[in-house]
Amino acid sequence: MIRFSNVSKSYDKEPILKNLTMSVERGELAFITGPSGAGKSTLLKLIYCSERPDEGQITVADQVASKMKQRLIPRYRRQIGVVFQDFKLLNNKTVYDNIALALRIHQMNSKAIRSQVINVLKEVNMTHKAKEYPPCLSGGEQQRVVVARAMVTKPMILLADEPTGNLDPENEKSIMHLFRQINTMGTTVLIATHNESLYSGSGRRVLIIKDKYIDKEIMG
Amino acid sequence: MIRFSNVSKSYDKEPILKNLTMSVERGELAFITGPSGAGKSTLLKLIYCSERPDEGQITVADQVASKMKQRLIPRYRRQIGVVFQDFKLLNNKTVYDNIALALRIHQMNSKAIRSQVINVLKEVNMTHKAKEYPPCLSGGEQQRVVVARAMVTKPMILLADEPTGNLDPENEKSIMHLFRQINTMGTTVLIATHNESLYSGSGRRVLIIKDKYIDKEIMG
Amino acid sequence: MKSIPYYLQTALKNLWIEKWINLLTVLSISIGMLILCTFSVITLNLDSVLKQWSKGFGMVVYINEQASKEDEENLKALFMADKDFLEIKYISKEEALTGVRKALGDDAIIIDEIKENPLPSSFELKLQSKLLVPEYVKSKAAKMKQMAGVAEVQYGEQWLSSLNKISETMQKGAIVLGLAIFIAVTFITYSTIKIFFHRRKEEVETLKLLGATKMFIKFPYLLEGLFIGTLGGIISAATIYSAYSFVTLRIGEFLPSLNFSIAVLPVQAYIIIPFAGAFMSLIGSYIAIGRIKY
Amino acid sequence: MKSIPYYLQTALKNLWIEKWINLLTVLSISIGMLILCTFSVITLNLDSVLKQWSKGFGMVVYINEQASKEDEENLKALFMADKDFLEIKYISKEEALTGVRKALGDDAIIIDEIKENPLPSSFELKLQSKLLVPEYVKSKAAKMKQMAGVAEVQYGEQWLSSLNKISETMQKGAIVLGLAIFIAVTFITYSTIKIFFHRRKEEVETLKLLGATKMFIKFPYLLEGLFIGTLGGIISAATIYSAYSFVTLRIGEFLPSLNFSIAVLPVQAYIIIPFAGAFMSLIGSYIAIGRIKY
Ligand SMILES: Nc1ncnc2c1ncn2[C@@H]1O[C@H](COP(=O)(O)OP(=O)(O)OP(=O)(O)O)[C@@H](O)[C@H]1O
Ligand SMILES: Nc1ncnc2c1ncn2[C@@H]1O[C@H](COP(=O)(O)OP(=O)(O)OP(=O)(O)O)[C@@H](O)[C@H]1O
Ligand SMILES: [Mg+2]
Ligand SMILES: [Mg+2]
Repeated sequence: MIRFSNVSKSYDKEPILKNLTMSVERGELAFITGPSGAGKSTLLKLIYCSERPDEGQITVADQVASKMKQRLIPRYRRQIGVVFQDFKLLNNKTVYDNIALALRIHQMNSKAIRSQVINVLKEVNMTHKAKEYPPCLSGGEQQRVVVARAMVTKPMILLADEPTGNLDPENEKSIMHLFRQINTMGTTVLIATHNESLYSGSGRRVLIIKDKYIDKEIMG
Repeated sequence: MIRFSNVSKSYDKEPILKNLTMSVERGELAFITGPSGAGKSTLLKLIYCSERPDEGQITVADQVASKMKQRLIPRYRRQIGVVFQDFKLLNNKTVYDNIALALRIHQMNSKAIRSQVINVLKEVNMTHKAKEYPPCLSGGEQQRVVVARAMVTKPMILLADEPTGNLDPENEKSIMHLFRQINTMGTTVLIATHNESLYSGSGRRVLIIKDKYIDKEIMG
Repeated sequence: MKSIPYYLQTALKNLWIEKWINLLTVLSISIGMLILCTFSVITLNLDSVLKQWSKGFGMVVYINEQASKEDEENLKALFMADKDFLEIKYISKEEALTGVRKALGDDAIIIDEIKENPLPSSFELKLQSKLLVPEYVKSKAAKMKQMAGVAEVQYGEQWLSSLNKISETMQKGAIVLGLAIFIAVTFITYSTIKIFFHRRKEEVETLKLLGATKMFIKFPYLLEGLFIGTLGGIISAATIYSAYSFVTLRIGEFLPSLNFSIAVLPVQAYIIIPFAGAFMSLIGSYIAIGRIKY
Repeated sequence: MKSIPYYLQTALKNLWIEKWINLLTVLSISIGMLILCTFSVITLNLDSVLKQWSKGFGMVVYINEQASKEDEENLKALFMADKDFLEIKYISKEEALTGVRKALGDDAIIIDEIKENPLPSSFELKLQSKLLVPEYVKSKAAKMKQMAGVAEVQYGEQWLSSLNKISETMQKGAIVLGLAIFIAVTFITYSTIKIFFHRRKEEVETLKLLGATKMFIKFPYLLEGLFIGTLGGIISAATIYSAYSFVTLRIGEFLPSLNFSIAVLPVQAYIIIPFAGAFMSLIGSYIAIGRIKY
């Protein structure tokens, strides 16, 4: 589903990833970990075409992401749900509208949008805050809204960048449960995190970035 | 040092804290924990006068924070260093300038600023990114800059809101080490977190918010 | 197509959320358009003043002392048939003398002293204003001098050429100034909208990351610009209308003697102005959003 | 005090970081000031045109047919002593006839027919322009009529009163229009700066949380506004200077006959304009930052 072959990426000549090769299979749920600044977010950005690799090839669902044409990017991105590390919520829209926006971009009609949003809000346990604006939410509440927005479109691939950094153990567990659920329904899930408790004992593949490439792979 | 007596706070008639009483002694290092949306950030905001309580009294270093006059707030805040949950870094200033800004607000001269900033950057392991702008930093790197900015002024009180949410275990340890260090030098430290690994085994007081007040207190 | 209600809703919501800034923008735009319209009114009036002036321009054909009544009738018929002339006026010897008497005012006493009226009879001819080109008038005069019974043909040669120069300069000046003001106004609109959209950078960034198409991103902003521009246009049209009524009233009151004729702004203008505002800020918005790059 | 280098540095850095937006702001402001200055120049010129006109205003004192040469000398001496008059010109009977002859142009043939010159000799007096008030001129004329040897005193009564009305209306109009434009320009400046600062909301918020005083927060913005306004002023002063030179040149070239005297903008104006710009946007910035509440 996701395949990196010899991918290198540098910012201002400072190499971040070098000759990175890895793959995530269709229907898999995998983790990426590594110290702060290792390049986890960069790796995810390469997948959703927010950054381009300097070298190497990236294929995602049989599409060559590393050479994606400008005009094809919107449609390509609609296949991918992303939980951004810095949330990227729109401050002038309510929680409801922030999530609905993702479905509007998918050209879904208002009635369908309504039921979908209500469902997903229930799943992340945020129904009571549907009409609030993001600046009025706690850190953890914002994070749950972002998770909801990434899931609501039922994407083929779900990328989650540190999705539980602001969450208490209970919410963490329930979000991880959601990820597993969506995974069993066919979505390929890739989670970047340094939170060992997320992957330890999960029985899933954990890719570890070290020295600018995937140094080793363990079973969580 | 910090004393809440029967403090209540609500947003739009929605009560968040109710009859909360607690205190942190001079020179203590304590934790606050509780589920997402429990009111940890709100409690810290009440301390640094970013929010006002509806009822009750808050005294901080013999000053009545809950009734602080507008014109006294800047000086009051300069006694407190804050690691904000949402970072609040200025995107148009470099890492160096973001940290230096805190000292400039303290009217320190440029020479002294220089050496202090260089020192603190070393301590949070961010010297190599001194000239970068925040949008070019990884989540964890940004968080370390915020910690540096909060510490650099050698404040009387240090408030840290989820200071390790984006950090790998290694960086987490080193930041906690810094907090203990600054604490032994006399600074009162209060850390809001849901990361059990931060406080478990620390031997410090952990205040747990539940049902809108400090339900119980455990030893970490 | 499904998204149109969403676009509208988003545009309206954004307008409302940032209502003060939007009001500032609307007012900036309407001030800009006001300046443009004021300039247009002034130009229109300059033109009408020039037209008034040139209406006064005539050629005078003096009749030979020896010419018969028949010659005069012939000449009149010829001039009547010529489409170049707007007005033809015959002035007899006696009328000429009365004219001089009037012109002299107090000095008219000298006329009482003359023995015989030495003034010739004449035709005063008014040329169509579009024909008031020095070369044309000159050749026309030369041709007429050849006619039977004509003693002399006079026209304000110098005055005509300076009138021409004035009108040319005015036209050039009007074009240059008008263009300058138009650019200025478009620029103000553009810059206001640009600053306005700059603030939405993050929003656009997020929409892009969520997979929105260019159209999806741009449409609400364009609608917003359209609305702001139209409102700006309406406000300036209303202001112009009131200012115009006020000025016309005042001039009529203060200077009835001048009988100043301010060119009336045609009713259509009040419809065109809001459309122009809409058009300008649509263009402005479009440029201001700029190219969206993924 | 220690923070002044920091303020300056921050202001300059911000100016540089947002250079395009700042350029837009500078240009908006300079366009606004340009409009204000253009208006001032036009007003100045209207005034000088009016002055030119009123220079032409004279009183004519006709001498009695029976008056002796001595009477005339006496009158001349009296007029010379009177400080109300700027110019005194004696016109003899012969000069008067020559004048009429000139005025009649082609019709002058009638003068050849007269037996005797019936025109009186006269004095043409020019009043100081500040005395051109209908009431004053009227009483002056009545007084002069009582003098020995004076047959009649004439002055353009109607013309004088309409001149007065025109100048009054123009002054009123200038004040109203000037005020309107001033408000418009200040408003544009304010709104541009307001939008500008709105974008910095987050930055101000963070500074407040870090314990910065109001002064510490505001100072760099005020400096920025000061700089932008000054630059805007300099640009508009430079533009006005070039436009002015260009127009003066052109009018001299196209219409030498008009001898149009455009009021020269005093050199000080070019120094005042940047200061005015600085002042206006300092005020604008100050209002735009608004009250800072902790
Ligand atoms: N736009 C950019 N320009 C320059 N350097 C960048 C940019 N984005 C990221 N970097 C640098 O690339 C490195 C990797 O960043 P990345 O965000 O991928 O790290 P990460 O593994 O996600 O870290 P964290 O766990 O802290 O989020 C960091 O050192 C960061 O400073
Ligand atoms: N400005 C505000 N207006 C309205 N409600 C608010 C506002 N700020 C916070 N809240 C609400 O108050 C509650 C407590 O928020 P707070 O940020 O204190 O939680 P927290 O304990 O810090 O949670 P987290 O661990 O997720 O950061 C939340 O439910 C939040 O939605
Ligand atoms: Mg990251
Ligand atoms: Mg919080």
